[in-house]
Order: sequence, then structure tokens, then C-alpha cells
Amino acid sequence: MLHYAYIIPLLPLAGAVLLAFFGKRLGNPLAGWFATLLVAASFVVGVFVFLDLLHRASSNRSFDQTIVTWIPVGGLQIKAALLVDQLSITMVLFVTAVSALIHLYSIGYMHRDPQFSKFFVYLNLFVFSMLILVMADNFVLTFLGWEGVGACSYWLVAFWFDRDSAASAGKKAFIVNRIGDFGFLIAMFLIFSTVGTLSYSGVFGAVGSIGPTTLTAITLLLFLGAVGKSAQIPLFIWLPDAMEGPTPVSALIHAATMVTAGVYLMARVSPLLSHTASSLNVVAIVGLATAFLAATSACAQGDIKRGLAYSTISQLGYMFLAVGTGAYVAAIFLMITHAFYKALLFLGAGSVMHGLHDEQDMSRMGGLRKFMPVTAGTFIVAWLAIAGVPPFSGFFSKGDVLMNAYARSPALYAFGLLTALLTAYYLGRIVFLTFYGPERWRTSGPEEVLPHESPAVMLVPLVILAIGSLAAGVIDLPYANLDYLARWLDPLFGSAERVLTFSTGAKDAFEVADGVVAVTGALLAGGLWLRRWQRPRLTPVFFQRAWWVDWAYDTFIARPSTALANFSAYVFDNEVIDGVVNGTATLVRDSGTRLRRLQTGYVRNYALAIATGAALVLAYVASRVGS
Amino acid sequence: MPPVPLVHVPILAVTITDATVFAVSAAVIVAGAIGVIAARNPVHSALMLVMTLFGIAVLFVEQSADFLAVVQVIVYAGAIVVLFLFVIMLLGVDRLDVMRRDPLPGQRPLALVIGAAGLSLLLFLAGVHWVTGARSVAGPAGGPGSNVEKLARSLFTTYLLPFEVTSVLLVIAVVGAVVLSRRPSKEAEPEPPETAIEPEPEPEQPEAETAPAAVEEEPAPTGIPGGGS
Amino acid sequence: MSLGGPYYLTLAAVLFTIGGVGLLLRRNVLVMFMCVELMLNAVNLTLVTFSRMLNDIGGQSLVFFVLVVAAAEVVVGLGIIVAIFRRRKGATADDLHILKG
Amino acid sequence: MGDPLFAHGIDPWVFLIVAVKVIVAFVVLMVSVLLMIWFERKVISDMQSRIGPNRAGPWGILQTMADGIKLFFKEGLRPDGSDRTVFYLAPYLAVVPAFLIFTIIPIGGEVTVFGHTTEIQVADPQIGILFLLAMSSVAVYGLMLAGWASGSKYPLLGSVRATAQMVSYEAAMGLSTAAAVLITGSLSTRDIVESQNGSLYGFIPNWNVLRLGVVPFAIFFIAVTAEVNRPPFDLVEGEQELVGGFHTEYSSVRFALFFLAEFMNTITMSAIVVTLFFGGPDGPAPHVVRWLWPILWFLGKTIVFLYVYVWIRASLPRLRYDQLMDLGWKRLIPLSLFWLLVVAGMLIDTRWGFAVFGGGLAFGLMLYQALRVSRARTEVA
Repeated sequence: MLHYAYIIPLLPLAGAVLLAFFGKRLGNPLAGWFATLLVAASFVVGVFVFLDLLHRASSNRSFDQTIVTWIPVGGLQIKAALLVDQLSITMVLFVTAVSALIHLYSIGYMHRDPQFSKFFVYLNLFVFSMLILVMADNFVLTFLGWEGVGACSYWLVAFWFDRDSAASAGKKAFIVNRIGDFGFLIAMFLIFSTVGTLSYSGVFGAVGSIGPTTLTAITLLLFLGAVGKSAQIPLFIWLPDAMEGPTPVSALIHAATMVTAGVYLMARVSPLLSHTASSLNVVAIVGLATAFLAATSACAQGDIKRGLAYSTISQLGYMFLAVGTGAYVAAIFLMITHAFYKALLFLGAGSVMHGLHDEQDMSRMGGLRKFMPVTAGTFIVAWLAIAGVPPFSGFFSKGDVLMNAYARSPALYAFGLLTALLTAYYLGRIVFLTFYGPERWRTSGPEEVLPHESPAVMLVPLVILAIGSLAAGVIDLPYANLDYLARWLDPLFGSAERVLTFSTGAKDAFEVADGVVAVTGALLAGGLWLRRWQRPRLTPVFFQRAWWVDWAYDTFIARPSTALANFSAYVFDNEVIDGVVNGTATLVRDSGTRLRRLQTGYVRNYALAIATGAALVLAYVASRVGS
Repeated sequence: MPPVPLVHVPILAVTITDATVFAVSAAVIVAGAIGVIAARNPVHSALMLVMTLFGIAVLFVEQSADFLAVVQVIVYAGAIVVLFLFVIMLLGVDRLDVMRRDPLPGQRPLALVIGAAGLSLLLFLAGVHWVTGARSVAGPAGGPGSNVEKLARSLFTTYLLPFEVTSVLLVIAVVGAVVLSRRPSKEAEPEPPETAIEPEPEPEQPEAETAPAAVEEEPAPTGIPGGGS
Repeated sequence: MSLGGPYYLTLAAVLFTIGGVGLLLRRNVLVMFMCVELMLNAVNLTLVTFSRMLNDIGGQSLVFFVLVVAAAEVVVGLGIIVAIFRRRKGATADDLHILKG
Repeated sequence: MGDPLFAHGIDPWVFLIVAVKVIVAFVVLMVSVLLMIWFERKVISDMQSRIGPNRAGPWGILQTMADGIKLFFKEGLRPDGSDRTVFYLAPYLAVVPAFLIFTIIPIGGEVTVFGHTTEIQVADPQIGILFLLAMSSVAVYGLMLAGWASGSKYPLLGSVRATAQMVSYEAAMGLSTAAAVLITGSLSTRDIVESQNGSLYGFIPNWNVLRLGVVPFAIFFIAVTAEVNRPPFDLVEGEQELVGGFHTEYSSVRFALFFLAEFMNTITMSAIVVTLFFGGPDGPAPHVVRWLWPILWFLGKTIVFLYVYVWIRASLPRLRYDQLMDLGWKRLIPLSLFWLLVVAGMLIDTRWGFAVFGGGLAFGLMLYQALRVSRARTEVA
């Protein structure tokens, strides 16, 4: 079955190509169903591959499949090869599963859109790129997938490109990602010039021969790429704006899959990371700082999707914190559980918007639980999961991360715990503002709206994801012999993985602390926001604007750049460049005008010139002969 | 035959007939040449040119280039100058030139000065003892065998490619001349302003045009017999 | 035995100069053409003379080519003249100065 | 080097013999022109059931002489608008080439006079046939300048016609001559004649007309007829259109010179045809007075062709001008080129010859068909 691994990315690619040509003909629901089916089939194939891998010995669970030699240039031999191992198949499984559910949801969500089939072309192409990203066996192929998801993200964020804000949000996402890609590219150049190969196995095998400074540089540059893709400080600013895209896109790309690519990359290069402590520290601190900053920002958002976006950034920060503390398994575990509940949150938000005619402002919601019972129920499940209330999946995954952070440094743990409290609080605020309290949508809008529950095709994914959010924790329980994921991934990370040496009692203490913090946060939210929906002092502008980071970029980078560009375009180009060009032209024209007088049109004049020349040549010859 | 010494053939070794032939021919040539540029009537110029050409043909014979002498007469006298005269007569441009006034100031004195300078330089160079060092590249000119045979052997072996290229050049020249002297087709001519009445095709007009055209197109192909010989 | 080369070369030089001066002085296009022919003939004479002096048939071969090219040149040149005379009556080359850029 | 005649100094006997040959040739030519004019008038009269000249001398044989004397004593007129020099020069330019061509014709074999063996031929240059071509191309000048110098409209038209016609047919003439040169391998008329001596199987003469196929001879004959402006190619004179053609304005002795040149040309061209294609003086010779028989054979053959010229003049109507040009450029030149290739191929190998023949034939048919189709389309359009 392993040999059929190439089918996994091939199916979405085929879907994208076929839909690009025949999507319009297939029509509105059919094209969506076709795309969903292909992604689901991809998931099924992934399951079979996973089972095949499971049957092998734990030391032999890596399979390399070369499809074609892609770029043979001298010493640079890059193959289009797929690497199937524990990490990639784990990613494949959760990517295809979540994608399939979101595809299904999109059939309902997008059914009124005139560009229905194009949407699914992009979605399928995105899934293909993501699968290439995670299944590649070398940096270049990963980069191809990396750019592919970036491009799909751009197209999907700007899907409603006739809206100005959507178009500029797409551009912003693309440009900010470029900065990270730049780091990735430089890292690849460094790797190739140092090691001479770009395949993962080759690079990891030669990790001992890389100097410590170079290694730090490589890992930090790769981390820059991850920062761009996974929206960490300082490049997180594109993600909130990316909420301009259709909600399934937000769920699929900007919560569940693409933004985790940075975490995946860090996990993939764990053999490199584990050799450089300074890089690990940087990753951990950046991750925690991002988590905290985003969590505070999320507390003050009025827009439901922006709140969720900051929540995503915060959770990604958590994952990087895990990576930075050497807890790769914890990072992957959080990634998987987060995929479930964050997708669920976004789809729930989408369902709310669907019911309220695309209303995103929470100040015009409230009391919706009576009108959307399923949406409200699943949304609350997701809230409890992300808050870390036991026994939801978030409790276990976040506990794992915090425990590893404590092992590294109590300060990290303290900040992490504070962030966990904030997480429970801000999502509780969103839940209460949306589903409880007065029904503000009755009075605020100019027109009469009647909230209604979404169709079944949208509710089914919600329910499935809710089950996942509730139960996904079982794959890696912090008890002996129940940590399946850790044991599964252990051969891969091996020595890179930090080994915890806490006693059972200590572990219990950590869990109690986590649970208490989560419940406290939830209760705090209920107490503050259940009755009231406006507390300006708790939502300061500083947090609403995410610590003025966007403003800082605008003031210190964008505006000077624009001024420089304007200067170049309107002053330098007009005066200097054009001056040189026009000067040359004028010079040529003037000299031409003068030289033109030589062309009298009288043949005999020309003949006279020729004769003079001939006489001069003769004189020269005569002088040579005479001497 | 021993190699001919380059220059210094004492004049006494030359027979009187040869000297006479050269002198007469040279006189004819120079007189003809001056006649060409001095005659006010182009037809007279052409006749003077023929005179010069015959003189040169005689000098060719004198230098054992029999074939070239005949070809000179056939091509130059028989074709090129005939063509000149034909065009002169056809176009009716045989009126007298105005020689007095030259619209280009300074052209005449400059031409004379440069001509004098060039002539003196050429004469100086003609008297200089030249040694190029290269000889008999294409085969000897003297010795046994007819001049035609030697020339032919040279043309069809050493100079085969130039020979063939020259034939291509001739074809191009013929085609070019035909195209140039062809009357512009009816479509190219400016049409009279169209009236409201539907334009009637006039059957007589093409016939009336083709007759003089047939005569006028002749100068182009006449280049062939001379050039091809 | 013919006369020495310098006699012929001198004659050719004179002929060439006469042709060149004529080309510079005359305004009738056809006469100018004839002057060019004079110059070509001077060159031909030089070539035949050198062919004899150097005992090399190559000079005569070159004369052959000059003859052919001269014929081609005259054919095309006269074609051009005929084409021009269809539009303008007159035989002076100076009339053509309107062709200047 | 230089002139081979004087290569070893001047031998007075050689010089004398050459001078005598020139004078004899001139006299013979003049006399034969007189006779030719009488012959033509008589034969045409006979064909037209008339008597013709019959007053001067027996059978009117001195009629031409009488006409000539009359012309000599008439007043020579020159039109006002004429170009004096050229007007006077033109008749001589017409006569000289006609005579010069006659100098290269081998009339008989060799004779020994005063211990010097010489040929019955004025000169035998290496480039004899080229000399023929050169002279026939120079012959244009007489007609052309005569027409132009008259300063009159009809002569000018006549001379323009003459020029175009002669220059056009020169190509066909040269190409068919080339076939004879090709098979001989020499340009000398003497060599050409001698290569035709002997016979095949004892009775078929080894003449070029048979060796080359009849085609080059036919082309050459037609082209020569046009060269000398004989009927049916006498558009130069075309009385109905051009009054008298290029010599309209000429009178007196100058007119006589043109007349002389025309008939001299007719005679020399007949002689050339005989030389090139009919073996010249070749023929069975009894063993008495051996030097005489070749001359008689030559004269006999030439007279046959002279008769043919007269015959054609009496029988054929004049061509139209476009027919003349079509015949020259579109029929004779392609055909002679084709035949020249065939002859060249045959000389290399018979198979090559037949291959060229077949290929040329196929190509010609294709070209003909293509032209036919194109013409049909043009007519439809």
C-alpha cells in the first residue's frame, strides 16, 4: 500500500485540474461534491498507508518514493520524491480529514456564490499543495508546496476580489509571507552550500559536519519562514486581515492546516534544531510572546472572526513554545487537537454568519442559542476544548505543552498559564456575546433578520468536529501506555525529543492547575459578559489594535517606503532617469539634424566625397611606397 | 616560356608594330574618353564610349587576352552601350546638356583638383616597381594552349563558385530590371473620384495600354545576350 | 613582345581619372553611367596588364567577372532610370536630390 | 606575343598575300551582292509570274549595276533636324561589320602561293565564332544611329524596333552557335569546318546539321534571318507603318550603302550557316584541280541558302511585333538552352543526354500546362 502513497496528493491535483476545465459544466452542488469526494478518497488512501506503516516495525516506518528527477543541475540533484514516515502520515491524515469536512461544509456555505466551482478548484489545489508540503522528502519540494499553499491562500483570501478590503488583505498576506519565504530560501542556499544536498535524510545525516554558527543561522532562517507562514511575531499581522476570505477558507487555511506548516517545518527539522540551544530559545520566546500578545488582542475584538484569528495566532504561539522547549510531540498533539476545535470554531462562526446574513460584529448578535441550537452546542464544545477544561482534548494537549515549558523554565510556564487563562476568558466572551444575552440583532440592523439554523450539510461537519474536539485527547493521554502519539512519533524525533522526568504526583498537580485555570477563565468570562455586552475598559484600543503593531509597520516601514517609492517614481525617474534618456535623445537628434546637412541628395557630391577618400588612400599608399 | 620579368622590358626589344598599335590605341582610348565627358549630346558620348571600348579591346588582343577582347566587344559594345542608346532613344532625353552653369558651387574646381591629384598619384604609383610576391595563383597566362582554354579552365576550377554566384547575380539583375521597368498596375494608380453612377469597366483601356508597354519593357531583357555570352 | 606594363598602367590611370572627373562634372545620369563604365574599363585594362606581368590567368578571370557585374549593374541602373523618368521629365542627376532625407 | 602575323618580324610576302586576300574577298563580296540583287528580283518575279529585270545586259543581269550608278549620281539630302556627324557615319557602320564577318569564313582548302601555304580564308582567328557574334552585335549600330540621326519620327521608331529585335535574337543565335562550338571543341571556323569532314557509313555526311539534330540549325537560321532583318522579320522597314523604316531619310549613295549592307549580310549569313552546319567546303572531290572543288561545294551550298531566303521572302507574310518578341524570347531562347543542355549531356554520355532530354521535355510540358491553367484562370477572372 505504501507504493500507492503518490495517490494521496494526486487525487486533489486531479480534482483541481478537472474542475478547472469542467467545473462550470458540473454545476453548483455537483462540483463541490466531486471535490469533497476526491479529498475524502485521499483521506481513505492515507488511512490505508497509515495502517500499512503501522504494521511495520517501529524502526522501519520510513518510506521514500521517487517519482521523477526534477532538477538535475550538476551537483544539485533534486528529485520529486515523497517521504512517508510517522510525521508526514500524521499530517496527511489530519489535513485530509479536516479538509474533507470543510469541503463538505463549503458546499452548503458557498451555495449562493456565482464562482462556486472556482472556489473548489482553489480548495483542491490547496489540499494538493499542502500534501506536497508535508510529504516532500527534500527542502525544495517542500518549498514548492509552501509556495503553493501561499498562492492558494492569496487567491482564497482575495476570493471576493471585487471587495477592496479582500483584495488588499490578499496582497498583504502574500507580501508578508514573502518575507518569511525569503528566510526559507536563504536557509536552503546555506544548506546546499554547506552540505551539498537538500534532501532531508542527507541533511540530517550530515548535521554533525555543520558548524554551530551556520546551524544557528540555518535554523533561525528556517524559523523566519515558519514565522511568516504561521503568523508569529513580528509577521502575524496578515492573519487577522485574512479573515476577509470566505469562512471555510479561514477555517481550512488560516486555522487548521496552512498556518501549521511552520510548526510542521520546525518539527521536520528537529534534528537540526536540537543541536542549537540558542535557536530553540528564540523559538520558545517568540512563540510565548506571540501567544500572550495575541491572547490579549483577542480579548478586545468586536468582530467574531478576528477574535478567532487572534486566538489562532495565540495557539500557534503555544505550538512554537512547545517546539522551543523540545516538545515536538506536544506541538504535534496540540496541532491536531487545535485543528479540530479551531476548525469547529470557525465553522460555527460561519454558521452564525450564515444565519445572520453575513453579520460578523458581535455587538449585533446575542441570544442565538435558541435559534441555532446545534451551532451553539458545538461552538461551546469547541470553547471548552480550547480553554482546556477537562476532559476535552485541549486540556490534554495544552497540559502537555505547559508541562514541557515548566521543565524548561518556570517563567515560561507562568506566562503560558496566564495565556491559558486569557484563552478561556476571551473565547468565553465570544460565546456569551454571541449565543447569550439580549437579542441585539433585532434592533441594530436596518432590516429585519431572522436567524435560522444552517442546513444539514453544514451541521454534519460541525458535529463530527465537535466529537473530534471532545475526544481527540485520547490519542496521547499523559498516562503510561496511553501515550500512543508519543510512542508513534518517538522513533522519528528520538534524541531531539525532551524526556520529562516528572513524577506521577507532579503530573497530577500540573493537570489540576490547568483545569483550575481553564474553569476560572470560563467563569470569569461568564461573570463579566453574560449580562452585559459592552465593557470599554476591558476592551482598550491598545488591545483592539493588537498593540499597535500594524500601525507601527505602517508608520515606520510602509509610509517611508511609499515616500521613497514616490520619490523614485515622480522625482528621481522624471528628473534624473528621464533627463538622461531625453538628453541622449536630444543629443542624437541635434547631432543628426546637423549631420543631415551632409546629405545633400546630389549624387555628385557623394561621388566627390568618394573620390576624395580614394585620393587620400592613394596618397597613403604612395607615401608607404616612397619610403 | 621563362617567367616574364616584371617590369623592365627595354623598349628596343619591342617591335615597332607593337609600339605603333599601342600608341594608336592609346590615342583612340584617351580621345574617346575625353569625348565621353565632353560631348554635349548623350548619343555622342555613347559613340565615343564605343570608340574607347574598341581601343581597349585592341589592347587586350595586344596583351594576348583574345577572349576578353571579343567579350569586351560583345558585352560592352554589343549590349551595354546599345542599351544606353536604346534608353536614350526610348526616353527621348537626347537633348543637349547645359554645361555652363553648375548648381553645386565649388563642385567643378574641386573635381578638377581631386582629379589632378588622383592622376598624379596614380601615375606615380604606375611607375613604381611593385613586387607583390604572389604569382600564378590561378595558372599561367602565357605558354602553350589557347587563351580561351586557359581562361575557361581557371573559371571552371579555381573560380567556379564566383562564376556560379555571378550567374545568380545576373538572374537577379534581370528580374530586378523587369520589376523596375514594369508599369505600375492599374490598382496602384490613383483612382478618379467615384461618381454616383456605377463605374463601367472600359474594355478598350487595357488593350490600349499593353501595346506601348510591350515595347517599353524590352530594355530590361536585352541585358541577357551580352551578359550571358 | 608587347610594351612594358607601366605604359599600360599609365594609360589606365589616365582613363580612370578621366572617367572619375567626368562622373563628378556631368549631370546627365546616362553620361554619368558611361563614366562609370570608363572607370571599369580602366580597371579591366589594369587587370589584364597585371595578368600579363605576373603571368597569372587570374587577372583575366577577374575581368570576366567585372564584365558580368557591369552588365548587371547597367541593366538595373537603366531600369531605375526608366522608372524615374516615368515620373519626372529630365535627365539630370541633380533633380534627384529631392530624395534626400 | 602580340599579333601572330608579325611575331617574327614583317615578311613582305605574307603581308602581300594577306592584302591580296582582303582585296579579293572584298571584290568577290561586292560582285556577289550585285548578282544577289539580280537573283532575288528574278526569282521573286518568277514566283509571282512576272518577268522581272530584263533590259540591262543579258537576262537583265546588269540591272543592279545600273541602279547603283544612278544612285551614285543622285543628290545626297540631309534633313535639317538631323545630327550631321552621326547621319554620315551610320551607313558605314552598317557596311563594315557585314564585310568583317565574311573574313572568317573558310571558303576552300589550302593553297600554296609563292612557297607560302595559305588558307582560302582571309583570317582564321582562335576566337572566330566569337568574332561573328561580336560583329553581329556591332551591326546594330548602323541601323540604330541611322534612325536616330535622321531626327525624324518614323526612322526613330524603325531603329528602336531594329535594336530590340537584333538584340533579342542575338541570344538565340549565340546559344545555337554554342551547340556547334561544343561538339567541335574549338572556336575557330576552320576547326569547325574540318570536324565536319568525312561521312557516316560512307554516304551520310558528317555535318553538324545532322550531328546536333536539326534543332540548332533551325534556331540559328531563324535567328539569323531576324538578325539581318530579312522577311518575314523586316519590321524595321515595315512600309505600311514606318514608310521606309530607319533609312527613310537617306538617299543617294548613303542609301545604296544600306542596301549593300543588307545584301552583304544575307550572303555572309548564308555562308555562316553553311560553315557551321553544312560542312562548309566539305564534299566529294574528284582528283583533278583539287583546290577548286571545295570552293565549288561551298558556293553551291551558299546559293541554295540564298535561294531559300528569296523563297521565304516571296512566301511568308511579315510578323506582328508581339509575335516577333514572343517567338524570340519565349520559344527560341528556351528551346536553344534546352537543346544546348541535351547536346552537352550527349557529349558526356548518351544516357545523360537522354536523361536531360526526358527531364527537359517533362519540365517543359509541366510549364506549358501551368501557363495554360493560369491563363485560363486570368481569362475567367
